[in-house]
Amino acid sequence: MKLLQACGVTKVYGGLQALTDVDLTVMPGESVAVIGPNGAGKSTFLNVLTGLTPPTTGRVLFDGTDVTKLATHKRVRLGIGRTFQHGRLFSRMSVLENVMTAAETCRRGGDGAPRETAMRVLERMGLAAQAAEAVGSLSYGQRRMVEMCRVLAGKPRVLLLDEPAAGLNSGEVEQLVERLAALREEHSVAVVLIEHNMGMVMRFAERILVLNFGSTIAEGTPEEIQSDPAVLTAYLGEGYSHADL
Amino acid sequence: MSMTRQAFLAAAFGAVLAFPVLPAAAQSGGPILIGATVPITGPLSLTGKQYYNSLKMAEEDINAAGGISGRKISIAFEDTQASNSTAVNAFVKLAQETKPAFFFLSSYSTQNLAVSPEVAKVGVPAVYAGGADVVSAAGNPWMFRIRPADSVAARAMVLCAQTVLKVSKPGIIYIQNDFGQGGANVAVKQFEAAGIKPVGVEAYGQNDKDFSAQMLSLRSKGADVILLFNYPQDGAMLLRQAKMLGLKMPVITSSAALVPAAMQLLTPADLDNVWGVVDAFIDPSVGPRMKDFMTRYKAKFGVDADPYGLAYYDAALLVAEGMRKAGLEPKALRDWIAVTKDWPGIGHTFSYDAHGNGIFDLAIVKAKPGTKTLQLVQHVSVK
Amino acid sequence: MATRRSPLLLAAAILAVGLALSVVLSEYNLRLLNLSVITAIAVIGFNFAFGLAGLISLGHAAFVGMSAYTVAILTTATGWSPWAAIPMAVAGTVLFSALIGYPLLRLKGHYLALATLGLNVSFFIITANWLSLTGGTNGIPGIPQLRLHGYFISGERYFLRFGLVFLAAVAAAALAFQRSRHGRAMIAARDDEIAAAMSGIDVTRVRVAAFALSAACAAVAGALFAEHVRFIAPEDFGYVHSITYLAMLIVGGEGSVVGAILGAVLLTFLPEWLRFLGNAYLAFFAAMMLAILIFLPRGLVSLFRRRAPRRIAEGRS
Amino acid sequence: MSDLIQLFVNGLALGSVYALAAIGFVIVYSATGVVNFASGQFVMFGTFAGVSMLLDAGLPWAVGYLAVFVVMAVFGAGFFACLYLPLRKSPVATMIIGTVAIGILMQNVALLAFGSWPFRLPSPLDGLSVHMFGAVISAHALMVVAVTALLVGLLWFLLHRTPVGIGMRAVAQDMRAARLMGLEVNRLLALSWILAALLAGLAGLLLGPMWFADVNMGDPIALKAFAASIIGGFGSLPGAIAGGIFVGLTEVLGASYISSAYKDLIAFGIMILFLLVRPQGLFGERIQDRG
Repeated sequence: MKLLQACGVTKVYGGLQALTDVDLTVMPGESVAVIGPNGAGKSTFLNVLTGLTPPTTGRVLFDGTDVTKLATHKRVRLGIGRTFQHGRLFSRMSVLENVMTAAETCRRGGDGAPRETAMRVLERMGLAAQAAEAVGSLSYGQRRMVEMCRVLAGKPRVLLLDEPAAGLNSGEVEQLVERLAALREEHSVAVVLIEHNMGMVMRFAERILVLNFGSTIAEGTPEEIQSDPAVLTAYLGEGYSHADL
Repeated sequence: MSMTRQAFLAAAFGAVLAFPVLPAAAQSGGPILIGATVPITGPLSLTGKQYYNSLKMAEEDINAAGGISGRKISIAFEDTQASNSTAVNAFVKLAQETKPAFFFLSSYSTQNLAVSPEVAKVGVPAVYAGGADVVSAAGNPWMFRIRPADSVAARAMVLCAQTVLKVSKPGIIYIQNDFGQGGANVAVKQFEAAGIKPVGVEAYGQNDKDFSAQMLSLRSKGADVILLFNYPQDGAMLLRQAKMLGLKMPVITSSAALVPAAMQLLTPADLDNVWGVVDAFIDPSVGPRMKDFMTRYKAKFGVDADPYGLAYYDAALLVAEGMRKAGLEPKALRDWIAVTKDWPGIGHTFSYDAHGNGIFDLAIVKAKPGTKTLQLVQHVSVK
Repeated sequence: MATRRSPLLLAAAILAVGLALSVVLSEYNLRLLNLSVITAIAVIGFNFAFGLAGLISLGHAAFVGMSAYTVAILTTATGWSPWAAIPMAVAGTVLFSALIGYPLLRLKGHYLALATLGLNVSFFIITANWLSLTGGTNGIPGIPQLRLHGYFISGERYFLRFGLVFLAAVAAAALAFQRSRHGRAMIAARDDEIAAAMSGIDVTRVRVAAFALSAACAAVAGALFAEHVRFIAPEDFGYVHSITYLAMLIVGGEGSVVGAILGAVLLTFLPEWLRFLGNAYLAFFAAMMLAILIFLPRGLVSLFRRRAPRRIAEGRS
Repeated sequence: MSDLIQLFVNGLALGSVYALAAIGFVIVYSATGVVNFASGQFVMFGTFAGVSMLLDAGLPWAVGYLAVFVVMAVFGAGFFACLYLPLRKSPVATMIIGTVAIGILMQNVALLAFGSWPFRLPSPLDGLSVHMFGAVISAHALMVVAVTALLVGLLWFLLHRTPVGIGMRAVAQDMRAARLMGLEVNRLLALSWILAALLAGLAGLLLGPMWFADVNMGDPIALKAFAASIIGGFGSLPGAIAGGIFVGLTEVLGASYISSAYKDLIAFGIMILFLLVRPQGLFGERIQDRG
């Protein structure tokens, strides 16, 4: 049963080919990393998956239904969650209120009150103590964690993460990986990850998709990707060795 | 934010509000207080300044002549801006804090209309100079008009077209405000009553600067006269553009285009073939009182007086006489004004009817060829 | 649980302070207070659009006017009771705002500001020229008074007590709304449109809802205005009034119901207090407004906030 | 037919004045991101600077015009220092209200200084007019059209071919990057305000003789300038010109062929339509490109 599927996604901006015929299939509970040099089209790809950017051609399917024309907020309510590269928070709200927004819009039968849902997520991610604080007073790492909490409060079935480790110290990255692993295990949430931190990618991802200039140049397990010569030259350039990955 | 703070805040603000409650001025002893609401700021202040000046002058003149039975008068002014709401604020402030024995309201009909219920509530007589017929039609017994009503002026303009110029295909251009709309309506009805159908009626906005569309449209429809309902500045610009466009037919303009503020913007050529139907003919030839008023006004304020200034000066003298004869009691003063007949003002003879209209005559004027000096063609009385 | 009770406490505070003032103030100050109360209702409404959802609408006065004209026309031309005309006016205005909201609210920042400004100018032109319906620039005089239990609500004092009930109700409802999920959705849509969508919020719907709610309050204010002055003219609802509402909200403190009320009261009273300055009073008024913008960028409410104001991150549009 | 030509000529002259006002507005907007609601008052100040120098002080043309530009430059610099600098980090709406407040202040200061009396600013071309194709236009109005056309060229040259202009455009596009490149951002921003004030001064000098000058003339001009800059394309100089002329022609032709009472409704209706259907206007950049 495929959870999220992109079929032949192409995006053209003016004359610029941002994405060319990209395919991706994500199974429930799976973890996939999308890597590629800056400007490879990774974020654009997430934008297409979430409906922020309509694809020029191609389709996006979620849980078997075509969501290509569906508005972002409706996809979110179906279970597509996403974080942003630098984190996007509602600056005039407290931590708890930020997390509550998603809990409120994505309530399904059997859920508790949004406030309780939000508090549970915050506790789980270790931010319960900051619940009443204004988001402006948080550290960068905490802010990104609040964003993650907000996404989780929406009970996503697939989690699209745009460079979640950027700006985090190694301890924080470690924590993040553990928490994501736990999420996958307990709720079989699938994760699609854009990341430059190769250590994290290799440890966390079951499958890797490599984009360059908007096209897929390789797809496979971390081991396959690490030994793929096309990836090494295109992505890392000549002269890099395995050790850099 | 916690609640106690909100409550505190509200209370503090309330205290601030309560602060400007001033003890009302007493009306016994001291000078007799009179209130005047005048547009001193904003776009209406051009005309407002005229009667602000002339009321000041009347105050001095009345006091110099011994005041009212030995008591001096003092006029308190408040600004109405170009806003109905502010006009009411100004009126209520005066009514509550100054408690005047009499009011001068502004010369703008919508302000007069807005203030009218308040005047009735306070029960103190007042004069106003807004022209719209609806003001007097409301039947407020405390309000008296000191200028010809707009319908009277419009009928005079129609009479000028019919009897003086003997034309049969009039076109009308009016300013889009209470004065212009009302005047144009009356003029159309008046022409139709005489079996004449205006060839066209065109509007323009208060801030418009180009009138070629309106004028050329009337010319192409064959208008043999154009009636203009205007304010001062746009009136001057209309007259200039008519000459620029080479319009040959005569133009009959309402009072405002020939007030001094507008006249100084014009050349003698602009006034060629232009007939004015003005509230009052202001010229030394009218008589010594007019000459005296004109000279002193010019000397005092550096500008020439216009019919608005004159109307308020006359009204001030009328009221002073009323106060001398009938006293300060509002009802008595009101009744005295209401039955005034043939009171000789400088610009007009005041005779009030049941609706508080007192002026029914205007003057048709025309510039002496090659100059900007206006000459009387004839008086028109519309009753 | 102070949060739950505070709307009621705010309503109680408004009623208590207002009623106390209605006893002690002079007729002139009562009139100004009445204007403030009516304006405050409009500005609280504007706070939905601007303070919560970030929509810079410069057409708010047109909604006030639309409702005032509906009340005036229904009561004078067709002889409706004001009690029947007022709900009709509010409903009509809300419907209209929602209809134009859908196409209009795709615009943002100053584009929306200028589009709504154009709307307000258009409203003025129509009311000033549609003589048969609106009476043109002469306006509509003689709007009948409201009657309650056979008594007319006449005089500033009684009208104030009547208006205060509306203000208290609107303020309490606004505060409760602001703290509800719907209020949060509006704030979210303003703070970060994309993140809001990514939190499952239907940004377009939330914007239109904010716009319609703002129009609803404007309509209540417009109906009260018509019943208070009992004479309306196009000039009462020109675009300058829309700018004034925005100024009131910013001076009071955007995003705050109390700020909306403070701003409305201050900017109504301030020019009147300055009248003693004679011809220069409007210049002083403008200078004081500038000083508030520069030295109190979060508005008057920030004077009373203990906690450091939350940072408002808002770019140049 | 000659009526149509006449209407066209008048619409063009009217539109040129709107265009002049719109250019000042657009310069400020594209350089500083400020939607200047006092832009009409800027033009009013320009006209009254002309009234003081030419009518009150009786200076000869060249000296008088020069003096007006000096006054306006000082005014622009003062505006930058006293209003823009303290408020530059404020949200859009606060900035809008700030410019509204300064507009009220300017209007009332002018009222105190000059009173409500209208003035007619003289022009070196007074009394001359040109006849062509059965239409007539005053020589002054013709000059306004010519100056407007010339100005586009000059401004284009200034902004694209001179270091100062290129710097101003860099600041407009990305203030932080411009600062990193070592540009003196504040100086360039100040120059933008000065340039806008100078343009308003020129507009004021040019429209003074055509229209009469009074202290309340500002707001109606600003309204038309807004409509012009939106129709032309927000932030675009050629757009401001095209938009201004479009609004001028719409006003005159609309009054002639549709309805003189509702002619402004046509202009503002078109403005709203443009915002909805083509928000980038005739010449503007796509709005997504500008935050």
